Amino acid sequence: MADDSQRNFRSVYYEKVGFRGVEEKKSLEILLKDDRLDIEKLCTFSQRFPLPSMYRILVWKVLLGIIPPHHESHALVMKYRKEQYWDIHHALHVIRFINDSTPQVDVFLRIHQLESGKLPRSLAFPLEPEDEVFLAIAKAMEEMVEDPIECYWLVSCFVNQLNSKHKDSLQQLPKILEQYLNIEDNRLLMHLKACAAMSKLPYDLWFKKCFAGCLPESSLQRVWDKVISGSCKILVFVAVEILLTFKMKIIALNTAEKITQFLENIPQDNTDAIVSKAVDLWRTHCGTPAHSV
Amino acid sequence: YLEDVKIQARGQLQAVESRYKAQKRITQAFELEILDLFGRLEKSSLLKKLEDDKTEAAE
Amino acid sequence: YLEDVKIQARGQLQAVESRYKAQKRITQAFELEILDLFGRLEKSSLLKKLEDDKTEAAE
Repeated sequence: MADDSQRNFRSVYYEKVGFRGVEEKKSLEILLKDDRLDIEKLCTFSQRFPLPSMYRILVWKVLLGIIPPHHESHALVMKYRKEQYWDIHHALHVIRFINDSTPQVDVFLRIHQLESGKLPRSLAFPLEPEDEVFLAIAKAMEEMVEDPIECYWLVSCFVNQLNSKHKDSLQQLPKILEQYLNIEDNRLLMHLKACAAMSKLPYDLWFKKCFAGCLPESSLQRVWDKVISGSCKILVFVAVEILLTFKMKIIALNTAEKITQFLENIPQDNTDAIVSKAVDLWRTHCGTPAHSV
Repeated sequence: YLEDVKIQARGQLQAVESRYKAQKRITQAFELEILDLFGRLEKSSLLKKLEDDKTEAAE
Repeated sequence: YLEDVKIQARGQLQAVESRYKAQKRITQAFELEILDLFGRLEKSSLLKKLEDDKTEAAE
Protein backbone atom coordinates (compact mmCIF):
# COMPACT_ATOMS: atom_id res chain seq x y z
CA MET A 1 0.00 0.00 0.00
CA ALA A 2 2.81 2.35 0.99
CA ASP A 3 4.42 1.56 -2.34
CA ASP A 4 1.22 2.28 -4.14
CA SER A 5 0.63 5.67 -2.64
CA GLN A 6 4.24 6.57 -3.22
CA ARG A 7 3.94 5.66 -6.84
CA ASN A 8 0.73 7.58 -7.15
CA PHE A 9 2.41 10.57 -5.62
CA ARG A 10 5.28 10.24 -8.04
CA SER A 11 3.13 10.06 -11.12
CA VAL A 12 1.07 13.01 -9.96
CA TYR A 13 4.38 14.82 -9.54
CA TYR A 14 5.51 13.87 -13.04
CA GLU A 15 2.20 15.02 -14.37
CA LYS A 16 2.69 18.39 -12.72
CA VAL A 17 6.25 18.95 -13.89
CA GLY A 18 5.63 17.75 -17.41
CA PHE A 19 7.21 14.28 -17.45
CA ARG A 20 3.77 12.89 -17.53
CA GLY A 21 3.45 9.42 -18.81
CA VAL A 22 7.10 8.39 -19.00
CA GLU A 23 6.87 5.93 -16.16
CA GLU A 24 3.32 4.97 -16.99
CA LYS A 25 4.13 4.21 -20.58
CA LYS A 26 6.90 1.88 -19.49
CA SER A 27 4.70 -0.01 -17.07
CA LEU A 28 1.99 -0.36 -19.70
CA GLU A 29 4.56 -1.72 -22.14
CA ILE A 30 5.51 -4.34 -19.59
CA LEU A 31 1.85 -5.31 -19.20
CA LEU A 32 1.44 -5.53 -22.95
CA LYS A 33 4.43 -7.82 -23.32
CA ASP A 34 2.74 -10.68 -21.49
CA ASP A 35 1.85 -13.66 -23.67
CA ARG A 36 -1.53 -13.59 -22.07
CA LEU A 37 -2.73 -10.08 -21.31
CA ASP A 38 -4.01 -9.51 -17.82
CA ILE A 39 -7.36 -7.81 -18.39
CA GLU A 40 -7.74 -6.80 -14.78
CA LYS A 41 -4.35 -5.11 -14.66
CA LEU A 42 -5.07 -3.32 -17.92
CA CYS A 43 -8.35 -2.10 -16.45
CA THR A 44 -6.61 -0.85 -13.35
CA PHE A 45 -3.99 0.87 -15.46
CA SER A 46 -6.45 2.76 -17.59
CA GLN A 47 -8.52 3.68 -14.56
CA ARG A 48 -5.45 5.28 -13.03
CA PHE A 49 -3.59 6.78 -15.94
CA PRO A 50 -4.42 8.21 -19.32
CA LEU A 51 -3.58 5.66 -22.01
CA PRO A 52 -0.67 6.65 -24.26
CA SER A 53 -2.26 7.29 -27.63
CA MET A 54 -0.09 4.73 -29.44
CA TYR A 55 -1.52 1.92 -27.28
CA ARG A 56 -5.03 3.20 -26.78
CA ILE A 57 -6.76 1.28 -29.56
CA LEU A 58 -5.01 -1.97 -28.64
CA VAL A 59 -6.02 -1.66 -25.00
CA TRP A 60 -9.60 -0.74 -25.90
CA LYS A 61 -9.83 -3.74 -28.20
CA VAL A 62 -8.66 -6.05 -25.45
CA LEU A 63 -10.88 -4.52 -22.77
CA LEU A 64 -13.93 -4.67 -25.03
CA GLY A 65 -13.24 -8.29 -25.88
CA ILE A 66 -12.67 -7.66 -29.58
CA ILE A 67 -9.39 -9.52 -29.30
CA PRO A 68 -8.74 -12.18 -26.65
CA PRO A 69 -6.02 -12.03 -23.98
CA HIS A 70 -3.60 -14.30 -25.86
CA HIS A 71 -1.27 -12.52 -28.24
CA GLU A 72 -0.95 -15.66 -30.25
CA SER A 73 -4.65 -15.58 -31.16
CA HIS A 74 -4.85 -11.93 -32.15
CA ALA A 75 -4.19 -12.39 -35.84
CA LEU A 76 -6.59 -15.31 -36.17
CA VAL A 77 -9.37 -13.61 -34.24
CA MET A 78 -8.99 -10.38 -36.20
CA LYS A 79 -9.28 -12.45 -39.36
CA TYR A 80 -12.63 -13.77 -38.11
CA ARG A 81 -13.74 -10.25 -37.18
CA LYS A 82 -12.84 -9.01 -40.64
CA GLU A 83 -14.70 -11.82 -42.37
CA GLN A 84 -17.74 -11.20 -40.23
CA TYR A 85 -17.66 -7.52 -41.14
CA TRP A 86 -17.42 -8.20 -44.87
CA ASP A 87 -20.05 -10.97 -44.74
CA ILE A 88 -22.59 -8.56 -43.34
CA HIS A 89 -21.38 -5.68 -45.48
CA HIS A 90 -21.95 -7.75 -48.61
CA ALA A 91 -25.37 -8.94 -47.41
CA LEU A 92 -26.52 -5.37 -46.83
CA HIS A 93 -25.50 -4.58 -50.42
CA VAL A 94 -27.56 -7.48 -51.70
CA ILE A 95 -30.70 -6.35 -49.92
CA ARG A 96 -29.94 -2.77 -50.96
CA PHE A 97 -29.60 -1.34 -47.48
CA ILE A 98 -26.26 0.18 -48.34
CA ASN A 99 -24.51 1.17 -51.54
CA ASP A 100 -21.12 2.57 -52.46
CA SER A 101 -22.06 6.07 -51.41
CA THR A 102 -23.53 5.22 -48.02
CA PRO A 103 -21.64 7.18 -45.35
CA GLN A 104 -19.36 5.00 -43.23
CA VAL A 105 -21.23 5.55 -39.96
CA ASP A 106 -24.53 4.56 -41.59
CA VAL A 107 -22.87 1.39 -42.83
CA PHE A 108 -21.74 0.69 -39.26
CA LEU A 109 -25.27 1.25 -37.98
CA ARG A 110 -26.84 -1.16 -40.46
CA ILE A 111 -24.22 -3.81 -39.73
CA HIS A 112 -24.84 -3.42 -36.02
CA GLN A 113 -28.61 -3.57 -36.52
CA LEU A 114 -28.37 -6.71 -38.59
CA GLU A 115 -26.07 -8.32 -36.05
CA SER A 116 -28.42 -7.59 -33.21
CA GLY A 117 -31.49 -8.66 -35.18
CA LYS A 118 -32.84 -5.11 -35.30
CA LEU A 119 -32.56 -4.27 -38.97
CA PRO A 120 -35.79 -2.42 -39.84
CA ARG A 121 -38.01 -3.77 -42.62
CA SER A 122 -37.29 -0.80 -44.80
CA LEU A 123 -34.68 1.88 -45.20
CA ALA A 124 -37.46 4.43 -44.96
CA PHE A 125 -38.19 3.65 -41.34
CA PRO A 126 -37.22 6.49 -39.00
CA LEU A 127 -34.25 5.95 -36.70
CA GLU A 128 -34.79 4.91 -33.10
CA PRO A 129 -33.23 6.93 -30.26
CA GLU A 130 -30.74 4.10 -29.71
CA ASP A 131 -29.70 4.44 -33.36
CA GLU A 132 -28.97 8.12 -32.81
CA VAL A 133 -26.77 7.18 -29.86
CA PHE A 134 -24.96 4.64 -32.00
CA LEU A 135 -24.38 7.18 -34.79
CA ALA A 136 -23.04 9.83 -32.39
CA ILE A 137 -20.58 7.38 -30.89
CA ALA A 138 -19.64 6.10 -34.34
CA LYS A 139 -18.96 9.62 -35.64
CA ALA A 140 -16.64 10.33 -32.73
CA MET A 141 -14.91 6.96 -32.99
CA GLU A 142 -14.39 7.51 -36.71
CA GLU A 143 -12.21 10.50 -35.83
CA MET A 144 -10.09 8.39 -33.49
CA VAL A 145 -9.65 5.15 -35.43
CA GLU A 146 -8.36 4.98 -38.96
CA ASP A 147 -9.17 1.40 -39.94
CA PRO A 148 -12.92 1.09 -40.66
CA ILE A 149 -13.20 -2.52 -39.55
CA GLU A 150 -11.47 -1.84 -36.27
CA CYS A 151 -13.61 1.23 -35.88
CA TYR A 152 -16.81 -0.75 -36.44
CA TRP A 153 -15.90 -3.32 -33.82
CA LEU A 154 -14.95 -0.68 -31.29
CA VAL A 155 -18.22 1.20 -31.76
CA SER A 156 -20.32 -1.93 -31.72
CA CYS A 157 -18.71 -3.45 -28.65
CA PHE A 158 -18.61 -0.14 -26.80
CA VAL A 159 -22.33 0.37 -27.42
CA ASN A 160 -23.03 -3.21 -26.36
CA GLN A 161 -21.05 -2.65 -23.19
CA LEU A 162 -23.07 0.48 -22.41
CA ASN A 163 -26.31 -1.42 -22.99
CA SER A 164 -25.39 -4.40 -20.88
CA LYS A 165 -22.82 -3.82 -18.17
CA HIS A 166 -23.56 -0.15 -17.60
CA LYS A 167 -27.26 -0.09 -18.30
CA ASP A 168 -28.49 0.23 -14.70
CA SER A 169 -25.74 2.57 -13.55
CA LEU A 170 -26.31 4.90 -16.49
CA GLN A 171 -29.88 5.47 -15.38
CA GLN A 172 -28.70 6.54 -11.93
CA LEU A 173 -26.31 9.18 -13.23
CA PRO A 174 -28.68 12.19 -13.31
CA LYS A 175 -29.45 11.66 -9.65
CA ILE A 176 -25.80 11.22 -8.74
CA LEU A 177 -24.99 14.37 -10.68
CA GLU A 178 -27.37 16.33 -8.50
CA GLN A 179 -25.76 14.93 -5.35
CA TYR A 180 -22.25 15.94 -6.35
CA LEU A 181 -23.31 19.29 -7.72
CA ASN A 182 -24.92 19.95 -4.35
CA ILE A 183 -21.57 19.27 -2.68
CA GLU A 184 -19.46 21.18 -5.18
CA ASP A 185 -21.60 24.23 -5.79
CA ASN A 186 -24.88 24.47 -4.04
CA ARG A 187 -25.62 27.92 -5.42
CA LEU A 188 -25.33 26.72 -8.99
CA LEU A 189 -27.63 23.82 -8.23
CA MET A 190 -30.18 26.18 -6.72
CA HIS A 191 -30.05 28.35 -9.83
CA LEU A 192 -30.60 25.33 -12.08
CA LYS A 193 -33.50 24.23 -9.93
CA ALA A 194 -35.00 27.70 -9.92
CA CYS A 195 -34.99 27.62 -13.72
CA ALA A 196 -36.44 24.11 -13.66
CA ALA A 197 -33.39 23.10 -15.69
CA MET A 198 -32.32 20.07 -13.69
CA SER A 199 -34.72 17.75 -15.46
CA LYS A 200 -33.84 19.22 -18.85
CA LEU A 201 -30.07 18.96 -18.82
CA PRO A 202 -28.65 17.17 -21.90
CA TYR A 203 -28.51 13.80 -20.14
CA ASP A 204 -28.72 11.80 -23.36
CA LEU A 205 -25.74 13.65 -24.80
CA TRP A 206 -23.77 13.28 -21.58
CA PHE A 207 -24.66 9.83 -20.35
CA LYS A 208 -26.08 7.86 -23.28
CA LYS A 209 -23.73 9.21 -25.93
CA CYS A 210 -20.91 9.52 -23.38
CA PHE A 211 -20.18 13.09 -24.55
CA ALA A 212 -19.77 12.08 -28.20
CA GLY A 213 -20.61 15.22 -30.15
CA CYS A 214 -20.09 17.35 -27.05
CA LEU A 215 -16.34 17.13 -26.45
CA PRO A 216 -13.68 17.09 -29.19
CA GLU A 217 -12.12 13.67 -29.74
CA SER A 218 -8.80 14.47 -28.06
CA SER A 219 -10.57 15.13 -24.76
CA LEU A 220 -13.27 12.56 -25.34
CA GLN A 221 -10.91 9.62 -25.60
CA ARG A 222 -9.54 10.31 -22.12
CA VAL A 223 -13.08 10.04 -20.76
CA TRP A 224 -13.75 6.89 -22.75
CA ASP A 225 -10.57 5.32 -21.32
CA LYS A 226 -12.34 5.32 -17.96
CA VAL A 227 -15.71 4.18 -19.26
CA ILE A 228 -14.30 1.33 -21.32
CA SER A 229 -12.21 0.14 -18.40
CA GLY A 230 -15.27 -0.03 -16.21
CA SER A 231 -16.30 3.28 -14.69
CA CYS A 232 -19.26 5.16 -16.06
CA LYS A 233 -19.33 7.36 -12.99
CA ILE A 234 -16.60 9.48 -14.55
CA LEU A 235 -19.35 10.81 -16.83
CA VAL A 236 -20.99 12.49 -13.85
CA PHE A 237 -17.80 14.32 -12.94
CA VAL A 238 -17.25 15.52 -16.49
CA ALA A 239 -20.78 16.90 -16.37
CA VAL A 240 -20.13 18.55 -13.00
CA GLU A 241 -16.93 20.14 -14.31
CA ILE A 242 -18.71 21.42 -17.40
CA LEU A 243 -21.30 23.05 -15.17
CA LEU A 244 -18.65 24.51 -12.86
CA THR A 245 -16.48 25.75 -15.73
CA PHE A 246 -19.36 27.61 -17.34
CA LYS A 247 -20.99 28.63 -14.12
CA MET A 248 -20.97 32.38 -14.86
CA LYS A 249 -22.49 31.84 -18.24
CA ILE A 250 -25.16 29.50 -16.84
CA ILE A 251 -26.06 31.84 -13.99
CA ALA A 252 -26.59 34.57 -16.55
CA LEU A 253 -29.09 32.43 -18.43
CA ASN A 254 -32.52 32.25 -16.91
CA THR A 255 -34.51 29.66 -18.77
CA ALA A 256 -34.08 25.90 -18.92
CA GLU A 257 -34.16 25.99 -22.71
CA LYS A 258 -31.33 28.51 -22.98
CA ILE A 259 -29.24 26.58 -20.46
CA THR A 260 -29.74 23.27 -22.25
CA GLN A 261 -29.03 24.82 -25.59
CA PHE A 262 -25.81 26.29 -24.29
CA LEU A 263 -24.72 23.02 -22.69
CA GLU A 264 -25.35 21.13 -25.89
CA ASN A 265 -22.92 23.41 -27.69
CA ILE A 266 -20.20 24.26 -25.22
CA PRO A 267 -17.06 26.06 -26.42
CA GLN A 268 -14.41 23.55 -27.50
CA ASP A 269 -11.26 25.41 -26.48
CA ASN A 270 -11.07 24.44 -22.83
CA THR A 271 -12.19 20.85 -22.83
CA ASP A 272 -8.84 19.22 -21.99
CA ALA A 273 -8.73 21.13 -18.72
CA ILE A 274 -12.33 20.17 -18.02
CA VAL A 275 -11.51 16.49 -18.40
CA SER A 276 -8.39 16.77 -16.21
CA LYS A 277 -10.39 18.47 -13.50
CA ALA A 278 -13.14 15.89 -13.84
CA VAL A 279 -10.65 13.06 -13.34
CA ASP A 280 -9.29 14.79 -10.23
CA LEU A 281 -12.76 15.31 -8.85
CA TRP A 282 -13.65 11.69 -9.55
CA ARG A 283 -10.56 10.60 -7.59
CA THR A 284 -11.42 12.89 -4.71
CA HIS A 285 -14.92 11.52 -4.40
CA CYS A 286 -14.44 7.91 -5.36
CA GLY A 287 -11.02 7.14 -3.92
CA THR A 288 -8.85 4.56 -5.62
CA PRO A 289 -10.33 4.45 -9.10
CA ALA A 290 -9.59 0.78 -9.54
CA HIS A 291 -12.30 -0.15 -7.09
CA SER A 292 -15.03 2.19 -8.13
CA VAL A 293 -17.62 1.54 -10.76
CA TYR B 1 -0.82 -23.99 -18.04
CA LEU B 2 -3.79 -26.18 -18.86
CA GLU B 3 -6.08 -23.33 -17.80
CA ASP B 4 -4.15 -21.13 -20.18
CA VAL B 5 -4.79 -23.38 -23.15
CA LYS B 6 -8.47 -23.48 -22.28
CA ILE B 7 -8.74 -19.71 -22.07
CA GLN B 8 -6.96 -19.33 -25.36
CA ALA B 9 -9.28 -21.83 -27.01
CA ARG B 10 -12.31 -20.03 -25.63
CA GLY B 11 -11.07 -16.72 -27.03
CA GLN B 12 -10.86 -18.17 -30.52
CA LEU B 13 -14.10 -20.08 -30.23
CA GLN B 14 -16.01 -16.95 -29.28
CA ALA B 15 -14.87 -15.17 -32.41
CA VAL B 16 -15.82 -18.06 -34.72
CA GLU B 17 -19.16 -18.40 -33.01
CA SER B 18 -19.88 -14.74 -33.44
CA ARG B 19 -19.06 -15.02 -37.14
CA TYR B 20 -21.40 -18.01 -37.42
CA LYS B 21 -24.21 -16.16 -35.64
CA ALA B 22 -23.79 -13.21 -37.94
CA GLN B 23 -24.12 -15.54 -40.91
CA LYS B 24 -27.33 -16.86 -39.41
CA ARG B 25 -28.69 -13.34 -39.02
CA ILE B 26 -27.89 -12.74 -42.67
CA THR B 27 -29.88 -15.80 -43.68
CA GLN B 28 -32.84 -14.53 -41.67
CA ALA B 29 -32.63 -11.10 -43.24
CA PHE B 30 -32.43 -12.67 -46.72
CA GLU B 31 -35.46 -14.81 -45.95
CA LEU B 32 -37.51 -11.76 -45.06
CA GLU B 33 -36.29 -9.96 -48.15
CA ILE B 34 -37.32 -12.87 -50.37
CA LEU B 35 -40.81 -12.96 -48.86
CA ASP B 36 -41.08 -9.23 -49.32
CA LEU B 37 -39.94 -9.38 -52.94
CA PHE B 38 -42.37 -12.20 -53.73
CA GLY B 39 -45.13 -10.12 -52.21
CA ARG B 40 -44.23 -7.12 -54.33
CA LEU B 41 -43.93 -9.24 -57.45
CA GLU B 42 -47.34 -10.76 -56.91
CA LYS B 43 -48.88 -7.40 -56.27
CA SER B 44 -47.36 -5.97 -59.41
CA SER B 45 -48.51 -8.87 -61.57
CA LEU B 46 -51.96 -8.67 -60.01
CA LEU B 47 -52.08 -4.97 -60.77
CA LYS B 48 -51.01 -5.64 -64.30
CA LYS B 49 -53.70 -8.24 -64.71
CA LEU B 50 -56.35 -5.88 -63.38
CA GLU B 51 -55.25 -3.19 -65.79
CA ASP B 52 -55.25 -5.61 -68.70
CA ASP B 53 -58.79 -6.62 -67.78
CA LYS B 54 -59.81 -2.98 -67.67
CA THR B 55 -58.26 -2.29 -71.03
CA GLU B 56 -60.03 -5.30 -72.52
CA ALA B 57 -63.34 -4.25 -71.03
CA ALA B 58 -62.91 -0.76 -72.49
CA GLU B 59 -62.18 -2.11 -75.94
CA TYR C 1 -3.82 -34.58 -20.97
CA LEU C 2 -2.78 -31.18 -22.27
CA GLU C 3 -2.61 -32.64 -25.75
CA ASP C 4 -6.14 -33.86 -25.15
CA VAL C 5 -7.45 -30.41 -24.38
CA LYS C 6 -5.77 -29.03 -27.46
CA ILE C 7 -7.33 -31.66 -29.68
CA GLN C 8 -10.70 -31.03 -28.15
CA ALA C 9 -10.37 -27.30 -28.68
CA ARG C 10 -9.42 -27.81 -32.30
CA GLY C 11 -12.40 -30.11 -32.74
CA GLN C 12 -14.78 -27.48 -31.41
CA LEU C 13 -13.30 -24.83 -33.61
CA GLN C 14 -13.68 -27.03 -36.68
CA ALA C 15 -17.27 -27.85 -35.79
CA VAL C 16 -18.25 -24.20 -35.69
CA GLU C 17 -16.26 -23.57 -38.87
CA SER C 18 -18.21 -26.19 -40.75
CA ARG C 19 -21.53 -24.90 -39.42
CA TYR C 20 -20.46 -21.47 -40.62
CA LYS C 21 -19.66 -22.80 -44.06
CA ALA C 22 -23.00 -24.60 -44.31
CA GLN C 23 -24.82 -21.44 -43.30
CA LYS C 24 -22.85 -19.48 -45.85
CA ARG C 25 -23.95 -21.81 -48.62
CA ILE C 26 -27.57 -21.19 -47.65
CA THR C 27 -26.95 -17.48 -47.70
CA GLN C 28 -25.44 -17.74 -51.15
CA ALA C 29 -28.44 -19.64 -52.48
CA PHE C 30 -30.74 -17.01 -51.00
CA GLU C 31 -28.63 -14.29 -52.54
CA LEU C 32 -29.16 -15.70 -56.01
CA GLU C 33 -32.88 -15.87 -55.35
CA ILE C 34 -32.93 -12.25 -54.26
CA LEU C 35 -31.02 -11.08 -57.31
CA ASP C 36 -33.44 -13.03 -59.50
CA LEU C 37 -36.48 -11.55 -57.81
CA PHE C 38 -35.10 -8.03 -58.08
CA GLY C 39 -34.52 -8.67 -61.74
CA ARG C 40 -38.06 -9.87 -62.31
CA LEU C 41 -39.50 -7.01 -60.32
CA GLU C 42 -37.53 -4.48 -62.29
CA LYS C 43 -38.53 -6.07 -65.57
CA SER C 44 -42.18 -6.02 -64.61
CA SER C 45 -42.09 -2.40 -63.54
CA LEU C 46 -40.20 -1.55 -66.69
CA LEU C 47 -42.83 -3.34 -68.75
CA LYS C 48 -45.53 -1.50 -66.90
CA LYS C 49 -43.83 1.80 -67.54
CA LEU C 50 -43.51 1.01 -71.26
CA GLU C 51 -47.18 0.12 -71.47
CA ASP C 52 -48.18 3.23 -69.57
CA ASP C 53 -46.15 5.28 -72.00
CA LYS C 54 -47.87 3.55 -74.90
CA THR C 55 -51.28 4.20 -73.46
CA GLU C 56 -50.41 7.84 -72.91
CA ALA C 57 -49.15 8.15 -76.47
CA ALA C 58 -52.33 6.58 -77.76
CA GLU C 59 -54.54 8.98 -75.86
